[in-house]
Amino acid sequence: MQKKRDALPDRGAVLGCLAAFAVLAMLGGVLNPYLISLLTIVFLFTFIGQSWSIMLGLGGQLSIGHALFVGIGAYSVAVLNIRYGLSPWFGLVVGMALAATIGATLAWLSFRFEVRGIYFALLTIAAAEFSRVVFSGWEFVGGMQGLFFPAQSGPNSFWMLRGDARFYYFVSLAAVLLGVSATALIRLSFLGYVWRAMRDDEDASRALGVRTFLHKILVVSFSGAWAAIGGGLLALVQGSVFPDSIMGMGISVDILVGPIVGGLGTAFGPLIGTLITLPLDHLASAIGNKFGIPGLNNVGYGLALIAAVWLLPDGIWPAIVNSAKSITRLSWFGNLQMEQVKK
Amino acid sequence: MTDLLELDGVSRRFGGLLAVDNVSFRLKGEGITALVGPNGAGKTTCFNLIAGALPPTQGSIRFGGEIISGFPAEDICRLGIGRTFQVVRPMRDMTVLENVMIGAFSWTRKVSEARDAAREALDMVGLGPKAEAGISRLTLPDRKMLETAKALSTRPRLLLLDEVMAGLRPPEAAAVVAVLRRLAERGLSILLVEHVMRIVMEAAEHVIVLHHGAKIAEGTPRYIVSHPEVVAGYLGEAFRA
Amino acid sequence: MLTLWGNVLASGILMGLVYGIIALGLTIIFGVIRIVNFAHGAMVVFGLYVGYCAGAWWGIPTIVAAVGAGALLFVFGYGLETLVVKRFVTRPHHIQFILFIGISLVLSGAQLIAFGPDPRPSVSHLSFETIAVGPIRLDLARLQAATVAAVMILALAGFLKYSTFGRFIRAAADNRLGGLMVGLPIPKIYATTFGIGAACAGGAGALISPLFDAQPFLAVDFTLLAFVTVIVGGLGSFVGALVGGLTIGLTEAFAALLFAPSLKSALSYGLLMIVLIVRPRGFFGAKET
Amino acid sequence: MPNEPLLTVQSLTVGYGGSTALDSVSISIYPEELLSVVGANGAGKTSLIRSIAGVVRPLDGEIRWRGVDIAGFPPWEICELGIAQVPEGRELFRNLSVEENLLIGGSLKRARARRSGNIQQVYGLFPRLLERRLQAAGTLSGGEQQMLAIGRAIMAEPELIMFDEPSIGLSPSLTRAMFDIVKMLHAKKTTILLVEQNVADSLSIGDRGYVLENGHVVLEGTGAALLTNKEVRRAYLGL
Amino acid sequence: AAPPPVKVGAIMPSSGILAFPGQSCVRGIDLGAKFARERYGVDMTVVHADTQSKPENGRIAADSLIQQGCNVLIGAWDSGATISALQAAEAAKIPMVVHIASANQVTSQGFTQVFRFYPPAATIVRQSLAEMKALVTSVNDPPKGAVVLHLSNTMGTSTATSLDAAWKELDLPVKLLEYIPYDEKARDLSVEVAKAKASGADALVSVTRVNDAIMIIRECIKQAWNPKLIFSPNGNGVPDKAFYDALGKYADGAMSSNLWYNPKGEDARTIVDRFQSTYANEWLDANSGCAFEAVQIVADAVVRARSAVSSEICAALKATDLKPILMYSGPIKFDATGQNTGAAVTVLQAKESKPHVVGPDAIAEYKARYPLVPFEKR
Ligand SMILES: Nc1ncnc2c1ncn2[C@@H]1O[C@H](COP(=O)(O)OP(=O)(O)OP(=O)(O)O)[C@@H](O)[C@H]1O
Ligand SMILES: Nc1ncnc2c1ncn2[C@@H]1O[C@H](COP(=O)(O)OP(=O)(O)OP(=O)(O)O)[C@@H](O)[C@H]1O
Ligand SMILES: [Mg+2]
Ligand SMILES: [Mg+2]
Repeated sequence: MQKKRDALPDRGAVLGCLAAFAVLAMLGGVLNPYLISLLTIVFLFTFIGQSWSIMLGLGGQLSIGHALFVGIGAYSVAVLNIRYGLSPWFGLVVGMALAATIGATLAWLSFRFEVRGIYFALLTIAAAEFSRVVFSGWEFVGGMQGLFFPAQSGPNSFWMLRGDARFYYFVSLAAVLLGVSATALIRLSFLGYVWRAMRDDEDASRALGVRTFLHKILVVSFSGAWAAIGGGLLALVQGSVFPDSIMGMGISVDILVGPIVGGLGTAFGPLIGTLITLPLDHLASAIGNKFGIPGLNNVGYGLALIAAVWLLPDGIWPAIVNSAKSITRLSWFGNLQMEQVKK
Repeated sequence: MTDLLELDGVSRRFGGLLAVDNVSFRLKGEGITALVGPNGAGKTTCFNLIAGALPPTQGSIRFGGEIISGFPAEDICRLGIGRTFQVVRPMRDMTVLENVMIGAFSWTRKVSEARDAAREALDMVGLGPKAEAGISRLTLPDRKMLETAKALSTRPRLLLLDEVMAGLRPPEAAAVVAVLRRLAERGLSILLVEHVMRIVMEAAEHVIVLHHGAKIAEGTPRYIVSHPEVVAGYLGEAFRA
Repeated sequence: MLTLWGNVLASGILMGLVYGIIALGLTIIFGVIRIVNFAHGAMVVFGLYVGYCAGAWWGIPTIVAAVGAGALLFVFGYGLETLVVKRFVTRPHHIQFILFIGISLVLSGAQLIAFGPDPRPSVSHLSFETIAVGPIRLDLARLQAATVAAVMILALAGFLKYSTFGRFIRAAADNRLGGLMVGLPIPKIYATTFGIGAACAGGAGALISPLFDAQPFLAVDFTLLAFVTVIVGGLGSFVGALVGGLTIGLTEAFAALLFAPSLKSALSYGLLMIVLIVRPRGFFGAKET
Repeated sequence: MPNEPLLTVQSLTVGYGGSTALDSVSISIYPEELLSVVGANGAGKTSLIRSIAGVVRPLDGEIRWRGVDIAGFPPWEICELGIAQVPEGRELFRNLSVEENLLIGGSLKRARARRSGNIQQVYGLFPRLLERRLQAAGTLSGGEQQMLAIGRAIMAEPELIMFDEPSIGLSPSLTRAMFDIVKMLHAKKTTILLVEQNVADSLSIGDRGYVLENGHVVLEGTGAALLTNKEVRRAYLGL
Repeated sequence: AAPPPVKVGAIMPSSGILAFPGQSCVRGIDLGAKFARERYGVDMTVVHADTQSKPENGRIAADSLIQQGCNVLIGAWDSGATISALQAAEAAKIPMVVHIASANQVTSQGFTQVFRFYPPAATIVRQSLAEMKALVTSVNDPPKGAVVLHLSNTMGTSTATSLDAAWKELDLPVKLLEYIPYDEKARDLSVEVAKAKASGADALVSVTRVNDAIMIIRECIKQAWNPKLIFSPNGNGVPDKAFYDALGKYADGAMSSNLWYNPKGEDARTIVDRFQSTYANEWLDANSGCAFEAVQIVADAVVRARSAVSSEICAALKATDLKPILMYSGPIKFDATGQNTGAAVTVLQAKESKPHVVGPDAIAEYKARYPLVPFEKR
């Protein structure tokens, strides 16, 4: 019954996907400002989450320090725009380049010295924290005092990527669409196959001619560059960058919750997951505030996370897909048994 | 003509244990050669050395005349040596077909091309019908055949098969032997690790015997079963008479 | 000048030992169960609060408080393992990571609810006293923590080396399947180990309460600190925890003396990266199994 | 032969994520007998032993020890009943010393009291281990590791010892020595389940034998009978 | 006519790493609202939103409050959240009174809806040093040299930089020997203090949060260093309850300059008492004080505007000229950038486990004790 599991995405699936985004785009016109700015952050975190999810879900490399790449992107945009008045587009490009390079270097160093699995993950934390501290002490990028974008006034400018809340809603929505398509395309290209193979069993795939060393570096720097774009956009939406917030553990953790809850390495998982977890967090804190018990939100959110990994080992999206009637038509969105990420 | 594969005084040491001890042999361009020996004799290690999964501690390995010892596994595979793992290692999260496609990606980047090549390889080992199935559905013999298909999909000139027929009933085994024959006739050279003498006898033109990592005998199957040292060390007393 | 250096050296060593004891729990759990307890920091803070309550409310001496915190956290850890963590031992790292982030959040949130956000300083005379050895002043609180750290590490090492149950724990760490095959009660061993790990975290927390004011959301900082320490020393090794702690302590102390103190953490993270890359398993790293 | 089986396996089914390793296998072992089970790689021999030991949970079927169904018991309880094994791949505690490995083997309630005595017995049996008692198990040679695995099992004073391919990686001489020890234990009235690929030797010392193929029992009989069985000779001795 | 009902949104970091000041602000807001209702008869409802100490949440919080119909916002303590909230306020043209946020950029980035009560670091520092100068010139054995021990975070660095300038500008008779910055996450300041002591200074100028302030005093005691003067411009510690819980008698004599309530102000007493009766074991500190004042500023504007329409409140705020209710400060006026020009600092000194105002003389409860009693003599 699992016919053409690996076939190209059939029209139905693509249409369904486009329809979903069309709906989200329309919502952008009608929703109230609060939901707009909430969803904007959701989308940005989704986008960054997708980059992380590619790296682990396909490439099999766990990063707990993605804030490094996010921060690089954010700072490239902020510095070039604020210090030199350059368009954020330059910042994004530069950020991507930098993040890709840093990612590649980091990966190259670790993998040639056989740093693997959890040790690599810990190395990413170290790298992120290290750069956070460095940026904190670096006057040129504002140090601990951070950098601030001028207030947005006047019409939206696509060229300067500055605009009102709705503007950023559509920008980040577009980013997510980009992310979903990118993920899907990668999954379907030879990279997707090769990376999954490498993740499942590195030595076996080497015996089949997969240049794993190369591909591991590739996937890390690719994911880094991707995350950097998200970081740049996040900086613009926030209007400021501080090392502690943009490069801190906080970001690294926040961005990986969505994909894991939603479904790792799948095209839609990160979106679904973040759409659920992030608003849940805000709901929790709103409730906490209502009862005047700050901290309740942390407890609630924490319990939610535990429940999620306990009850939905593969995440929500695969669960949905599995329960959906025609598994095969959706299967290209993501492999269904995703949890066997190599230790 | 120069030999396809050429091992020259190859040794591999694991800590105290000399798993492969100064082994030398040559393989011709095509045909089936069997590598036999008791458990722990060093057969799989030999494969690992040829395929580049492990570097030899000593000696040189040539493939098609050029030195390959010390090359990383992926390069050796791309030079045309395909291998199977004795302990089967399928990619558990991928379908049978996807598993085999990986091998094809060593010479193409076109997904469609890889898919066709994979189906071809699967049909050849008789797994065609199960192409879309998940790994968990496969029995051990199936898994062994999957290993073979994966190795085949890399379009090798030399195929290293480690106990791929283990657990097969005689008729099944015979079928596989037929497949291997066909491959050999197409100009593929096959090195085969196999415990079941019956299969060795009917499949291989040439047999190499390892014992304690060292080569103790080499020759035609007939010659081997009559070789006293082999009978004593490997085949066991049951073979006397 | 020499006095300054002497004092810096002394405080570096003492602080190093303190870091060692903070990291101990993390290393034990990883060494045996091969799980990285990202909720470690939250448990340390838990201990800090116990130390605070003991000191500020009941005037109990820190040492006693530490024992109490240890006992409390042991029960907590044992329960947590049997009820929750057990199910995640064989799950991939990132799942475990989320699990422990969740646990950490719950703990921090509970602490915020229970004690509010204000820093809670323990009122112990230790906070102010030192003993002078010649020109060198030894900070009493740190001296105590450091001594206990040394003792605890030796005691634990002894327990693991010579007691039967300790042998069980090492065996389980060495070869889980083999343990099952000769009839080791693996679940009990794991739960106990996790309990011990948690107890170490809590005890350490209480022990350092004269040094750090208890505050929720310190969890991440302590987790990171423990990481730096154990990774430099080698995940899963006790001596490693000590040596790692000393390395970091001294690095920080002299960084503060010779360069800008604000570069402290930059240096220790830099050190960490270098160690990770050239010696991934740390100075005394346990072999990957 | 005593008529009451010590252990009966009734239509046991074992599987791993979809693939079945054992398909309703039934086997019985009588007190003090040496039962040898042969089969090719992946036939299901290890799965059989592991499910008896409780390490692998059977999907279906009964495992009766003196009439009590122990299927689903945790391994440590099964060990306390007196069922020990010499596992495939030895599964020693590599970083622990030889002596510690033995001590752990002997720390089951049923045997703890006589632990020190038993250690001396094991050393008597394998003087090589006495020489290396403080050496880390992982640094022993293959043969010595096999001895240690056996010693560790003996420490539990088991009534049933299950050997899983003890001859793997052993030189013929060591293999022979190993078989001698098995015979000796058998002579001491310990019940033995011997799983081997080394078909000729194992069948020749076994009282009875079963032949496993792809998770099914295909043949059963006395060792001698099986050895002369055409099927076996063709399939497993290549004659 | 009674002023129309107005809805005020308060954006604070009530949870997360900044929960400590955040929750203190929340208290100030709530009490401020109660007070304003009585004083101005404004029917004022307050809605709270938590940023969880994350900048990106500033905007979300602001938008959610605006969504709930708030006519004016107050917040958000940390500059990051403030800026991101201001963007929402800007877009919706909702005025936002920034009770606290130190970064200059809050008022320098061209936001039109911002009204910041809190003065920029430079102002605070200059006023603080002026006070310090007055003190050291009035005593007969002034300190010779000072060492600056400061956080390397936003607040710390900005303060330190302006400190340098102001020191020269006012040419204090005390020699500035050394700057020692330390990391916000520092777990141990023994080396820093040892360095400070070794510098030979006899005055310790520090820029701290409460935790570090405690750590520093402890280290001074342990290392037997008895500076004549411990003064912390724009610093926490002396104003905080935890400081006294931790240090007891050792706290006495330490000084800091902060925005603080005016003990001589006519309503101050009653307000403080009400605060105490509402929040038994909390203190009315700079955070809650500024928050309180911010509410009064809003109330005053609403009354003058006679309207709850944001644009008119905004206009009224621009025209604010308010005699401070609680805080010590000049008349509250906002310049073109929205910066309050009136704000002024007080000098506090710890005595008998409470902070007391010792300067400026106009409002001093008593004359500052100098020099510090050596710790071992207490
Ligand atoms: N990675 C390794 N580390 C240490 N020793 C090893 C390693 N790989 C193999 N050995 C040892 O080398 C020897 C030869 O092993 P090898 O797998 O080559 O034997 P084999 O001939 O394939 O046996 P079998 O017929 O059982 O497959 C064995 O003693 C084995 O224990
Ligand atoms: N942990 C496992 N997960 C998945 N499949 C397994 C696992 N262990 C064994 N199998 C499969 O179960 C079947 C029987 O394996 P088992 O090890 O019991 O056979 P065996 O006779 O012991 O083989 P060998 O002679 O190689 O030891 C094989 O197909 C094997 O691949
Ligand atoms: Mg082999
Ligand atoms: Mg087996």
